[in-house]
Amino acid sequence: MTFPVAVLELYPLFRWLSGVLESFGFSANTVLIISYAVLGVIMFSALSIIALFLVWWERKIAAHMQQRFGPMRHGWHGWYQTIMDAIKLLQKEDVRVASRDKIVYFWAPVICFVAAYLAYIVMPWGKNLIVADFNIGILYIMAVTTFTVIALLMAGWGSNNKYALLGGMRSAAQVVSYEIPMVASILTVILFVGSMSMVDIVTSQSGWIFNWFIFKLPFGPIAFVTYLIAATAEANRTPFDIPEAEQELVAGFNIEYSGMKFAMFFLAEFINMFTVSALAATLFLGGWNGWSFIPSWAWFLMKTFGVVFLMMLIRWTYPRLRVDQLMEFAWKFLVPVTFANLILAAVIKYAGWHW
Amino acid sequence: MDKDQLSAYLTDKSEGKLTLLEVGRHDPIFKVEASQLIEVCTWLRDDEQLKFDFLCNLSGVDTGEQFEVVYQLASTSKSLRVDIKVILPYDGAEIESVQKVWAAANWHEREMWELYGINVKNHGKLEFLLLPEDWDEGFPMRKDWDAPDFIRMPEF
Amino acid sequence: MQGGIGNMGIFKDIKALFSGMRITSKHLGRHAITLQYPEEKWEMPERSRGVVVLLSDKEDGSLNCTSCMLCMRACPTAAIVIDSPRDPETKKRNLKKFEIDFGLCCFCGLCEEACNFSAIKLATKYEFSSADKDSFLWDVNKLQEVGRDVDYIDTRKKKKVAPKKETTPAETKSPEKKPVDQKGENS
Amino acid sequence: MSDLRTEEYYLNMGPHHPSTHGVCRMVLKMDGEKVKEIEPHIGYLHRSIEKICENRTYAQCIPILDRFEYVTAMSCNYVFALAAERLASIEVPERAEHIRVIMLELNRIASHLLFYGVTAMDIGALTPFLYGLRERESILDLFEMTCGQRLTYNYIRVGGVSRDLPNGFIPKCHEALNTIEKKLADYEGLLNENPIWLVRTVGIGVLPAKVALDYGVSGPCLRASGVQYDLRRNDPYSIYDRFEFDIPVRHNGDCYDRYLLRLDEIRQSIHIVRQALDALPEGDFKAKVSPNFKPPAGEVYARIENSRGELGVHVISDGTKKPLRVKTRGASYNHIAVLPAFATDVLLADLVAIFATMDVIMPEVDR
Repeated sequence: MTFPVAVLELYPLFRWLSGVLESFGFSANTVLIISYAVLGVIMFSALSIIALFLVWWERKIAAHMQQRFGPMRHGWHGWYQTIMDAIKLLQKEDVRVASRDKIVYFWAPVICFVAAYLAYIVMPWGKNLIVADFNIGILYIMAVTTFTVIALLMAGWGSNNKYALLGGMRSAAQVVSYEIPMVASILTVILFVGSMSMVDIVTSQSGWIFNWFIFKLPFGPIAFVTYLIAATAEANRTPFDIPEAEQELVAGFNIEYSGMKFAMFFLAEFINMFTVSALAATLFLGGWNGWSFIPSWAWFLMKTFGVVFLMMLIRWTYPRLRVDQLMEFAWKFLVPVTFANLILAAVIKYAGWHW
Repeated sequence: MDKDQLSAYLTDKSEGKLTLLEVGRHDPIFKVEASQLIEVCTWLRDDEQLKFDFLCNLSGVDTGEQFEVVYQLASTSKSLRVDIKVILPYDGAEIESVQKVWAAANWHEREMWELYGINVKNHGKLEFLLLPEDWDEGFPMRKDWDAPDFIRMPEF
Repeated sequence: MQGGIGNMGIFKDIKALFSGMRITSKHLGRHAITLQYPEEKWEMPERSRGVVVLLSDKEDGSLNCTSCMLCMRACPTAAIVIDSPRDPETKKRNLKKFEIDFGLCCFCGLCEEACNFSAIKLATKYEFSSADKDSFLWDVNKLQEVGRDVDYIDTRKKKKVAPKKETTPAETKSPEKKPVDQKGENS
Repeated sequence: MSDLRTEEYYLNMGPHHPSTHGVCRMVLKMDGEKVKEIEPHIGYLHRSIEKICENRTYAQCIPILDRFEYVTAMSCNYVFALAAERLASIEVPERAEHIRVIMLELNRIASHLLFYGVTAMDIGALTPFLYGLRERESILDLFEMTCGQRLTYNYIRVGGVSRDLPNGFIPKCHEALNTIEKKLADYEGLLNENPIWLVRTVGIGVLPAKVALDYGVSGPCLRASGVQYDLRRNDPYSIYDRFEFDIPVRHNGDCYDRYLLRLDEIRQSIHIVRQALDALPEGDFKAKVSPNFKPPAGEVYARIENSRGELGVHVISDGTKKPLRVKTRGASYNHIAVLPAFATDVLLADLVAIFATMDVIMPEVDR
């Protein structure tokens, strides 16, 4: 697959960068590669910062819901607490199980981490702010985010620990089940847009607020809610956090990981949460569309953080489902509902009863 | 039934198997022979007037001269309480398990076995409960056990 | 649970889910009830049983302790060790050693109740944790030092009218003579 | 495909597991996620309290027994004092009895609030834990104000209580009770109707009344199975017969009933404390008892209803100042022993819920 070069030029930064590089006599291909590398670094740092921010934010929200302070020591309301935590985790001794499966154990966090970042290649951060606009963008996201489950399964298997194995198996079962309602919810959107490109999806929701997909009655809200439920499950968060259910499996798949490897799982989890929230914002809440006095990327971030906030609120309010109930809920409730919704949407689309 | 009536009833109906030791500060205390224990316990549990269906507690006691095993029974439907005491000699102390009568006795008997060295017949699973599995320093609750300092108080 | 979620009234469920969210989000804006510990501190109630200290006389600053050893006998964990041989001439006890091992102390307050001379008290101080086990063994100087600024009600005052005559402490006396209770009794 | 097979395996739950409430170890025979057999292993927290008490005077036993069941240490204080008072036939002043009832019931509320939080946390809801603890703190503040400690009180003594109520206790107590009563609506709003909570607890871990009685399960767990048996009514101690209160009973015996029953009990306890505060007479708070008192030889088994169930202590005196034998009986002991009898064929997550709603506290088991 070749990357569409055209999208890259939208950054003034990259225009300037390629200008500078070309003046040094680099060939066009080298300039392109260097530009992508720089872009990769920028994305990586931005996402890492977002993940660290989310950790801090989650702790603060949880604390305030529980009438505590949360982190308060480092900076204003402990804003760089998680940075210090990350540094601490990086420095920590990497305790490994002697009886682990060496290769699987080592690669699990790496795959988890990388898979979490991969989705951002096609994520439209703002108007003309996208790394690469694939014409199968959403399909690509669904594909790469599912890598996570392989990583979790690997972690569960490689740790040679029964709790970890249970966590890995749970996670596999859960993600595979919830993939179906998630895709079915997304399909209702794709059905209307007629394209799987993320940019197309966003631009089709431009204009006034009722063009947002969530307001496409009657199926829009249903699709949004089912998507949100499935996404919460995909991101392994309460009430669907059974793979790492602390009170049952201690820490589930990452029970034997420490130090940097644990940090990778941990950050990947938060990036996954951000991914599903960003998808929700893109698909249902109009992506970067909004009044033009606020930059488009700010709209995107605001909507995404709004969804993240909702997920945090859910996490800190509800108990956890049991593993069989989780499956039951997916197969007996979510799948029928999303498919019925999909059919409804198709009928409406076919009949043309929509605006 | 108050405790005097209960004492009278038990002395009456037990056909001599239960001997009143004392009416007690709060509840009557009866003595029973170790050989008749199961019989008496089953009767206590099943008698329509008594219905001692609840084994509160089972303590082993080392008085210094003999072992005693005390069964504290309660009746949830009749609100009764009675203590049944079995006196065992110091050597070769052995008692029948009352698990068949009250399943609650299981752990209490195990505990008594490991802490006092009173053997429990027909228990089925006499394993260390509170003590570590490799314990071999005798029976800690016996009076002649050499206790560590934190248990013994220095005499002033 | 067969059927589980599908069987129950879905609207009732949604309502319940939202009411849960309402309660938690209601708390979101409220003030924290916790304290930032080393900076802010909880005001300890007057009766709070913290570290054990020896009290000094309010006027001359000497130890109130008469080394009667009542506290040592009352202590359930033998944390208090007193060595006070009798002077063969005056028949009075001289305090040679008074040690409290805070590794053993269970802060039960029995020593304070046993004392008839307002000499030992569980002060409201509490920040004496240490990583060094040896530092838990406090001798008489440290106990007195920490106890210097501890406020207490001197129940010996009546006896002070006839000074010097005070012979060996009356050990038979029960500690329920309310040395402690006078503080905040009349509720 | 002939060599494909499934096999049962052993899972070692504990001693350091987040939801075993301390250091209980359970060896589970699992078939996938399903628990086939449970074998509890206890003793990790064994501190030989009984042996220590045999070497202490009666007054010194009380702070030791504080550690027996530290969540409701007041009731541990009380049950030993009760046994010693019955041994020596000591009359306890009226005021002391009232103070004792206030403290016992406040301690019951505190324990149930902890139960609420911990159970919610074991089932995955993290916020109720902090809410439960928040109100528990207000009760612990009252205790600290009265006796100086928040957990190990050493307050109720042989013959009375160690100190009178402090100034301002009564208004503060009323205030705390009012807050708790108000916050109970929040607690119930968070969980009672929540569909996730319902599917996790309703019908899970049904403990039949017959099994419960056979294994000596007592307290809220027994009452949730439909047996109306509360020692405050059936074997009255202190002055409970003067107060008006209900014994809540539920009939399903599942996790949900055990949970609801404790919330009901909080209400009843609030009611009792209010009555006791109103009826609080003036007078002595302690009978004259020497710290080295020697009860006459004899034995007594005192039992009271604490928040977990029947808390009993069997004290034998040989006429000296130290007891010959102190045997403590905690409700949690039987609550763990009964697990293999009814908590099999459940999922691992259910076992956690069952363990939480049995409200087991390990120091009481290991002693």
